[in-house]
Amino acid sequence: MSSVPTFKDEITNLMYATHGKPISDCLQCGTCSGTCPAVEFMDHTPRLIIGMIGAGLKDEVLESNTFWSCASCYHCSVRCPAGIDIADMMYALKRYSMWKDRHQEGLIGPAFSQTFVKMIVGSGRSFEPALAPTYLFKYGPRGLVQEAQIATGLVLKGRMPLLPTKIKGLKGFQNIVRRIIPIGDPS
Amino acid sequence: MTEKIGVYVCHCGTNIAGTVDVKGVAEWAAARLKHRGVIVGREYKFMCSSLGQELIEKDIKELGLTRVVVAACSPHLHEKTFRTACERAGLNPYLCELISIREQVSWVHTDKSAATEKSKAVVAGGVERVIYNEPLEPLMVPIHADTLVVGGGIAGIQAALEIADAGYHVCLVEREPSIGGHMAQFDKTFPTLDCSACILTPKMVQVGTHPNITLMTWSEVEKVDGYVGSFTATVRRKARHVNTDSCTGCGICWEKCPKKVVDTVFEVGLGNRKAIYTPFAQAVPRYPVIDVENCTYFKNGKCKACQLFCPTEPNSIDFDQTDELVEVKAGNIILATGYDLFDATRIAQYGYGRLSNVFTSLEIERMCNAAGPTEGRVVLRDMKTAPTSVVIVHCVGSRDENYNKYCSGICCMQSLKFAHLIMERTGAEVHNCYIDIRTPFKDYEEFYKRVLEEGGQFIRGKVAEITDVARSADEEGKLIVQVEDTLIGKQRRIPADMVILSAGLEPRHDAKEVGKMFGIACGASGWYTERHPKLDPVATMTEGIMIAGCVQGPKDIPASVAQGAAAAARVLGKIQQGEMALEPIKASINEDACSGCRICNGLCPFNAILFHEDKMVSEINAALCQGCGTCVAACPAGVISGTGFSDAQIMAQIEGLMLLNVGPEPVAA
Amino acid sequence: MRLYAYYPGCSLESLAQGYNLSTIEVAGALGLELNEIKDWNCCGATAYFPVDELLAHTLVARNLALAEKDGMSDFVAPCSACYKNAYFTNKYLRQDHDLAEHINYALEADHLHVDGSLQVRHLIEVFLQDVGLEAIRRQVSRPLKGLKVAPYYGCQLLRPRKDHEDTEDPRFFEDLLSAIGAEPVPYASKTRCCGGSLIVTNRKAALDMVRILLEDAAAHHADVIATVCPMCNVNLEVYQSQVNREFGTEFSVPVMYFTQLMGVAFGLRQDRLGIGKEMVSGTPLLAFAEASK
Amino acid sequence: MSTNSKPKFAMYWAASCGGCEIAVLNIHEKILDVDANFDVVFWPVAMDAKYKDVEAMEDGSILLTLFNGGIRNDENEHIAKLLRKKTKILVAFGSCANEGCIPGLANLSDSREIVHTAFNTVTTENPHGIYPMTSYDVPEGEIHIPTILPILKTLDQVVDVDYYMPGCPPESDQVAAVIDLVIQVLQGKAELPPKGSVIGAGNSTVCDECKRSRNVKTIKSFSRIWNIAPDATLCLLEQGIPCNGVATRSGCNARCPSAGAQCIGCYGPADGVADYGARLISSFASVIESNEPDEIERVLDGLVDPTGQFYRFNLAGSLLKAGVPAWKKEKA
Amino acid sequence: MTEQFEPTIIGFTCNWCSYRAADLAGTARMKYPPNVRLIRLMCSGRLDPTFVIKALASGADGVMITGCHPGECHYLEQNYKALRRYHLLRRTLQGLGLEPERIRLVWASAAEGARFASEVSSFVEEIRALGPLHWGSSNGTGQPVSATQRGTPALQEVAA
Repeated sequence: MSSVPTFKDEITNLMYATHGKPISDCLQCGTCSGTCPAVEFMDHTPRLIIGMIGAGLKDEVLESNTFWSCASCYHCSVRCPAGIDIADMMYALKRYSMWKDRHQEGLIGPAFSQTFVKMIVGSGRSFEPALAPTYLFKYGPRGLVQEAQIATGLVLKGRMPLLPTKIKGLKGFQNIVRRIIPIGDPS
Repeated sequence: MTEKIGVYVCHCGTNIAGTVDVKGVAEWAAARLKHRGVIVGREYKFMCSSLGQELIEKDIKELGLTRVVVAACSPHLHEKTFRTACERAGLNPYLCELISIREQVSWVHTDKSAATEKSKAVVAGGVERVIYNEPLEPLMVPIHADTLVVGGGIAGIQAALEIADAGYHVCLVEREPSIGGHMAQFDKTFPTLDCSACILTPKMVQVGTHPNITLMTWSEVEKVDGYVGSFTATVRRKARHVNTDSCTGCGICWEKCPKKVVDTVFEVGLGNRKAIYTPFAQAVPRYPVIDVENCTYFKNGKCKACQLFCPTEPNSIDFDQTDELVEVKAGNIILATGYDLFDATRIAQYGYGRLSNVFTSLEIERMCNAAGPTEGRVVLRDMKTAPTSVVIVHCVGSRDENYNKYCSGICCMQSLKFAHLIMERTGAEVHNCYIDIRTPFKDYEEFYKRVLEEGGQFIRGKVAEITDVARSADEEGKLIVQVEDTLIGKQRRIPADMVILSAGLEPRHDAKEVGKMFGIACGASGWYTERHPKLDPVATMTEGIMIAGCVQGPKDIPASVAQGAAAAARVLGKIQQGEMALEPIKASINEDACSGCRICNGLCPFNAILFHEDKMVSEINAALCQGCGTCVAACPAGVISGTGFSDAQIMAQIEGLMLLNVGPEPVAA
Repeated sequence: MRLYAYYPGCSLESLAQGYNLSTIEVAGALGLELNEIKDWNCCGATAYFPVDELLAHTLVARNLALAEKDGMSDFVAPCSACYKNAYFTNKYLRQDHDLAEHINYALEADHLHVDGSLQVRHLIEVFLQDVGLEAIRRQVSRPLKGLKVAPYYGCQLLRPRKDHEDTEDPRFFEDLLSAIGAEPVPYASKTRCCGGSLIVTNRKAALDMVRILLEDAAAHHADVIATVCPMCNVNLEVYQSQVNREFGTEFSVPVMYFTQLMGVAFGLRQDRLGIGKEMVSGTPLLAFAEASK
Repeated sequence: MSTNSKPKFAMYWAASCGGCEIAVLNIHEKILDVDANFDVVFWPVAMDAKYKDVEAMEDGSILLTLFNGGIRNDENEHIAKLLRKKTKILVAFGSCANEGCIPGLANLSDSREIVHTAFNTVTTENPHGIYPMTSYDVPEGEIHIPTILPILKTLDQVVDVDYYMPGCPPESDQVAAVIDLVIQVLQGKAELPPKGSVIGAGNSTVCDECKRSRNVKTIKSFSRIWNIAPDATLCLLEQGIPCNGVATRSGCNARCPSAGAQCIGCYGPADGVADYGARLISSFASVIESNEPDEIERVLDGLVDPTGQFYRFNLAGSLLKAGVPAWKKEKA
Repeated sequence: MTEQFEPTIIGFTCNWCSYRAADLAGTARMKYPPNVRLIRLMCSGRLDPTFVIKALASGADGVMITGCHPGECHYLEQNYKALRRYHLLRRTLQGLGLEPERIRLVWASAAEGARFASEVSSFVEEIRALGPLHWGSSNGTGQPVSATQRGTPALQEVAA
C-alpha cells in the first residue's frame, strides 16, 4: 500500500454521502451505461469511467464530458447490481474537477454550477434570468434568440419575474456559508 | 485438594518450543500449582506421538492421576487422541482437558517471554477447569433402519434408490402428484443434450416399483418429532379422490373430463390439463388427482364424468376421500426439496408479464420439450409465429444486490443450451447478453465453443431494460433490449421478437419454515447450511438429517445426483452402525429447584425442553439436546446445569486464566 | 387539521407559480394546513453538489432547521428535486453524526440547530398517505371523465430509492389520477429522465431526452402529461417548441401539474389554480375547467 | 448445655433501616418464647447496653446473634468482629447483612460524594459547607464519630457467618419459624442445618410460590407497572413488567406479584447463583423477541435503569461489589 | 518490560466458528498481541453474563465475546441470544460506571482468521487506551495489585 492515495481512493473519499458501496465492487456489467438516458452524449460510458478510475487514468477521466453530462436521474444507482451509487460518483467527479479546476473546454456545467452557487450565496434564492448570460453565449446567436423568445414568452405569461428575490436573513445565511467555504468577509 | 493432576506440555517440535519456554511452563505448573493438585508436570517433543501418549498412560497407572491437562495444539485436532489415551489407562476420557498453546499462543505471538507467560495462564486455566470436570458416558441411541426422503426430484430419487438398492426401506414423500421434480419439465440436458425424460423416466419407474420404497406423492410432511435414530414424521396425504388400489392409470377419466384448466405448475401456464389429471404422461405414480378448486362436481355438485367412465372394478373415483395423516418412523432423514425459480416479474424493467413476448427459462424448456404444449416448437406468445430474432438475458435475479447476491450457476449453460436449440429449430438469430460466461465443468466449455461456432452471438453486458417503445423504423413492433456492449463501450438497442430471461434459482419460498420443522438452519442466502462447506456438504448440524441437491445451493443435474448418492452413503453408514454415540455434553434441569418460570421453554431450537403443566417444572430431553448451553446460561434460578461446560468449570477457568490461585514460589532447596 | 412545514422552493415562486397556487388551493380543499417555512433558502437543486457537498447539505439543513424551530414534525415539498435533497440531508443527519456535527457547527453561525427529526415527504406522498384515495375521491365534483393523462413520475421523486417504493414501475400516481376520474395511460417512459438541469448545461442531450418522453406520451394518445415537479414541467412544456424546432416534430402536448388536475376535478376556479399560464395551451383540460366555472 | 442459665441472645443493627427489628417484634406473642428461652444480653434497639459490657463477655458466650445491616463504617466493622468473637451462632439477618440491600446502592458512588450529598445538598441546609469531623476536642477530651468506609460490605465480607436469613425484611412467620427451630434445637428436638445454609427461605424462586399463569416466555417490550393495566392472572414478566421473581429466592410467598406489583428481589439470589444481576440480565435478555440490534435497543429502552433493576438489593453482595467510583476509592 | 500498560483480556469463543477462526489465525501464522486469553464454549448462547462479570471482577480489563455470524449459528439461532444479552449487559455495566467499550461482541466465521486477529488487535488497543480496570485482586500476572487497604476516611478528606 503506497501512502499516496490513488485516484480511486480520492474519488471514493469524495463519495461522502453514499455511505455505501465503494466503486471497487464494480463488476463491469454495464447496467449503468445500458440504463443511462444521456449515454449517447458522453465521451465514455459510466461503466468505462469506473474502469478508468480504477486504472488510474486521471487525465482521461477529467478530460471526458461524461460526468458533466449526467442528469442525476439515479436510474443507474438503483439498478446497479453491485449497489454502487453511480450518480453520486458522477457528483464526486464533478467536485473533483471543480476542485482541481480541470475540465474539458467548452463545457457549460462547471460555469453553471459556479454561477448558480454564487447567486444562491448572494441572495439565498435562485433567479432564472440571472443565469442566462453566464451560459447563453455558449449556444451562439441562434441559441440566444431562442432563449430570448422563450424568456419573453414566459415573462408575458407572468412566469418569469423581472426582479430577483432575496431572503431576509441574508447576513446570517452568509455567515453559515462562510463557515464552509471562503466567500470573503461581510461587506 | 484430593485431585491428582498431571500437566503435560508439548513442544510440537519447534512449533511451540520455538516461541514458548516449554520446560519453564511445565516446571512452573508443577511448582506453583502444586497446592491445586498438580503432582506432575512434564514436557515432551511430541505429546501426540505414541510415546507421548504412553507417558500420560504410564503416569495415570503409576501415579494414580485423577485429572489430566495437556497443553499442546487445538482440541479440534487432538482432543480425541488424548482422551482415548486416558481411556486406555482407565481414566474417564472427559477428565482430560486439551488446551491450545500452539494455534492460540506460539503461532500467533512473537515475544517469547510474553508467550511463555500466557502459556502459564492458559495452563492454570486448564488446571482449574479440569478440577471440576466430571466423568461422562456417551449417550447411545439405536438407529431405526428406515429412511425418510423428502422431495422426489432427481436428488431425492437418487438418494432413495441408493438406499433401497442397499436393502433398506425408504419412504419418499413428494408434494406434487408425481415425482420427477424440475428435471421432468426439461427437454434436453446440457452439455450432452440427451433427452431429460429418456434418462429420468427409468429411474422414476424404478422408484415406483421398488419393493423397498414406499412412495407418498401428493403428500407433505407436517411435523417431525424425535432425534437421530428415531424420528417420527407426520405426513399429510392429501385427498387424491382416486382410489390408488383399484386405479390402473388407464387415463380414460382425464380424457373424458370436460373441464380444461390452465396448468400453471408443470406447464408454467403455457398448456392446459383437465380437472382430473396427472401432471405429465410418464408420471409416477400413474394415478391421477382431482383438482378440487376446478372440478365441476366439487364446484356445483354435477358432472361426475370421471366416475361414470372409470372402467375399474370397484370404481376408483372417490369424491368423499379426505386427507389422512400418517406417521412415518425413520432413523435418518434426507431433505431434497429443491428450489423455486426466481420470479422475473420482480424486475419490472425486464417487462415479464407486461411485454407478452418476454419468456422465462422454464417456459422455454416446456416449449422445447417434444411432449410440451407446443410439441417442441419455439414460438411467440401467439403460440404460432416462430421468432426470427431472440435475445437471452443472463443473470436474471442472480449476482445482483437488489435480488440475489449469489451466482445461480446453471443459467449460463442453460442459456447456451437454449441458444443451440433455438438456432437449430427456428434458425433465428440469437444474442446472449451476459456478465461472465461460467462453464467450469466437464465438457461445458466445449459446448460454449460449439454454440459460438454455430453462430450464436454474445454481448458482454447486463441488460438494462427491455422495452417496446421504438425509436426507429427497425425497432417498430419489436422488443428492444437495451444493453451496453461493454467490450466496445457502446450502449446498444437490440430489436428482437422474443426475449428469454434466464432466471436464477431461489430457495423454496417455505424453506425457512420447513428448515425449522426439521431443525436445520438457512444461510444468509436462504439455502440450507451444510455441516461443513467443503468436508461435509450433505450432512447438517442436526444429527441424522442430510440435505441433497438444490436445497443446499444452486447446482445442475450431475451435482444433484452426486449429492443424492452422497447423502444416501452417509445414511447407510449410520444404519449399518446400528446405534450411535451422542456427545454427552447435555443440559439437565434440577426439577426440585425448578420454579417453572418457563424462561427456558422458548429458547431451544431443537425443542428439547418440555414443560410439565402438572408439576409446573421444565424438563430436558437428553437425546434432543445438542448441548449448546443456551438454556443453562438463561436459567434465572441457575437450576439448569450443563455437562462438559458447567458454570463451575468456566468460573474456575476464568480464575485460572487470571492466575488468581497461583501458589507461592517454592523455597529453593 | 394537520399542520405541515411547506417548502415551495424557488421555481414555485416564478416559473411554476401555477404549481404553487394549485397546491395551496387543493391542500386547503383536502383540509391540510401548509405553513410556509419563514425565509427559506434555495435547496440548490442539482447544482450545489458539484461544488461542495457539505455546503449542499448545510444549505438544505438550514431549511430543515427553520422548520424544526417552528416545532414542525412534517416537511412537505412539491418539487421533486427539493424533496430529494431535503429527504437525504435529513436522513444523513440522523445516520451520520460526523456530518451532523459539521452542519450544526455552520448553522450555529445563524443561531440555528438541526436534529433531522422531521418527516420529509413529497406533496403527492402526503396526499396519498395522510389524506388517502377515499377522501380525495369524496372531494371530486367534476370527474375528469375520458381525459387521457400520462402520469410522469420523473426521477427525484423515486430515485435514489427512499423507502421501499418501486423505482421502476410504481402505480401510486395512476391510482391518484383514477381517483379524480381521469384515465391514466400506460407508457413505459413514465420514470425516464427529462434531462433535468442538462437543459441548461447540455441542451442537445436534454432536448433529445424530452423528445423521447413526448413521443412515448403522444404514441399513447395522452391528452395531457401530468407532472409532480416544476423542473420536469419546464423541460416538457416550456421547451416543447424547441424540441419541435430541433427535431422537426410537431408535438403539442399540454403539460399540467397533478395538483391543477386535482383542482379542476374538485371544481375549483381555474384562475385560482394558475391555469392559463401555459406555453402549450391545456385546452382539453380547459373544457373541464370551463364546466366548473 | 446448662439449663439453669438461659442461653444468651443478641441482635445488632448496623447500616440498615430498622425494618428487621420490626419484623422480629412482629412475631407477636412468639416474642415471649424468645424471652422465655433466651437471656437477651444485647439489643441496642430494644434495651440499653454498652459495648464494654459485650467486650467483657466471655468469647462464644452468646448463643445466637441476629446481625442486621451492612458494614458501612468502622464502628459497624468493629461490632461485627466483636460479636463474631462472642457468638456461637452468628446469623446474617435480613438483606442488608446478606447482600447490602438499599444502603449498598451507595456503592455506586465515591464515599466523598455520599458525604457531600448528605451534608451539603438539598438534603441539608449548609451554607458554610461545614462537615462533621471524625474526631474533635472538647474540654472533656477528644470525641469520635465513626469513619465511613469506601464501600459498604456485607457481613460475610468482614467476618465468618454461620447462617444466612434473607429478606427485606425477613417475613415474620419465617422469623418465628427460625426461632422455633433454635428452641427445638435447644430442647434437643431438632438438628441445626449445616453451617452456611440459608434459613427462613425456600430453595426455589418466587415463581414457585406465585399463582399467576405462565406461557412460553417472550418479551416484545418492557413497560412500567403504572403505564399499563396488567392482567391480574398472567405472569407479569410476560406482560413486559420487569418482575425479578424468576431469579429471586422463594420464601416471601410471592407477596408482591400476588398483590399485582413486580418482585424487586429482596430475598436475593437462589442457591448456586454467583451473581444475581447477571442471572436476570441473561434471562430477561434471552427472551426478548428480536434479533435486530436496533430493535433490541428499542426494547431495552423500556427497561429504565437496568443497574438499579438488577442490583437494587444485591450490589454489595455481587461479584463486582460496587460501581467504579466507589471501587477506585476502595483500591486507592 | 515496556512502560505501556498491558491489559489482560478474557475472550469467549464458540466451538464451531470463532474458536476455529482463532485456530485458523494460528495455522495461518497471523500475529496478534498476547493480551487475550480464550475460553471455549460450545456456543455463544452459553455465554452467561456472569462469566463476563466474573472475568472483570477477577481483574480482566476487557472481555471479548465471539460467535458465529447471525444466521450461521451451529445451533440455528442461539448467537442471537448472546447478542440480546450483550446489549443489556453493556447498559447495566454502564450504570456501574464501567466503559461499555470494555465489552466487545465479534462475529467471526471459521474462515475469518484474519478478522479474528484484527479484531483482537484493535480491541487490545482500545482497552489499552481506556487504561486499567484491574478489579479484584489480580491483574492477570499472578501478583496481587497493591494490597487492598482502607481508604483515608472520607469525612476528613471532604472536611479538610
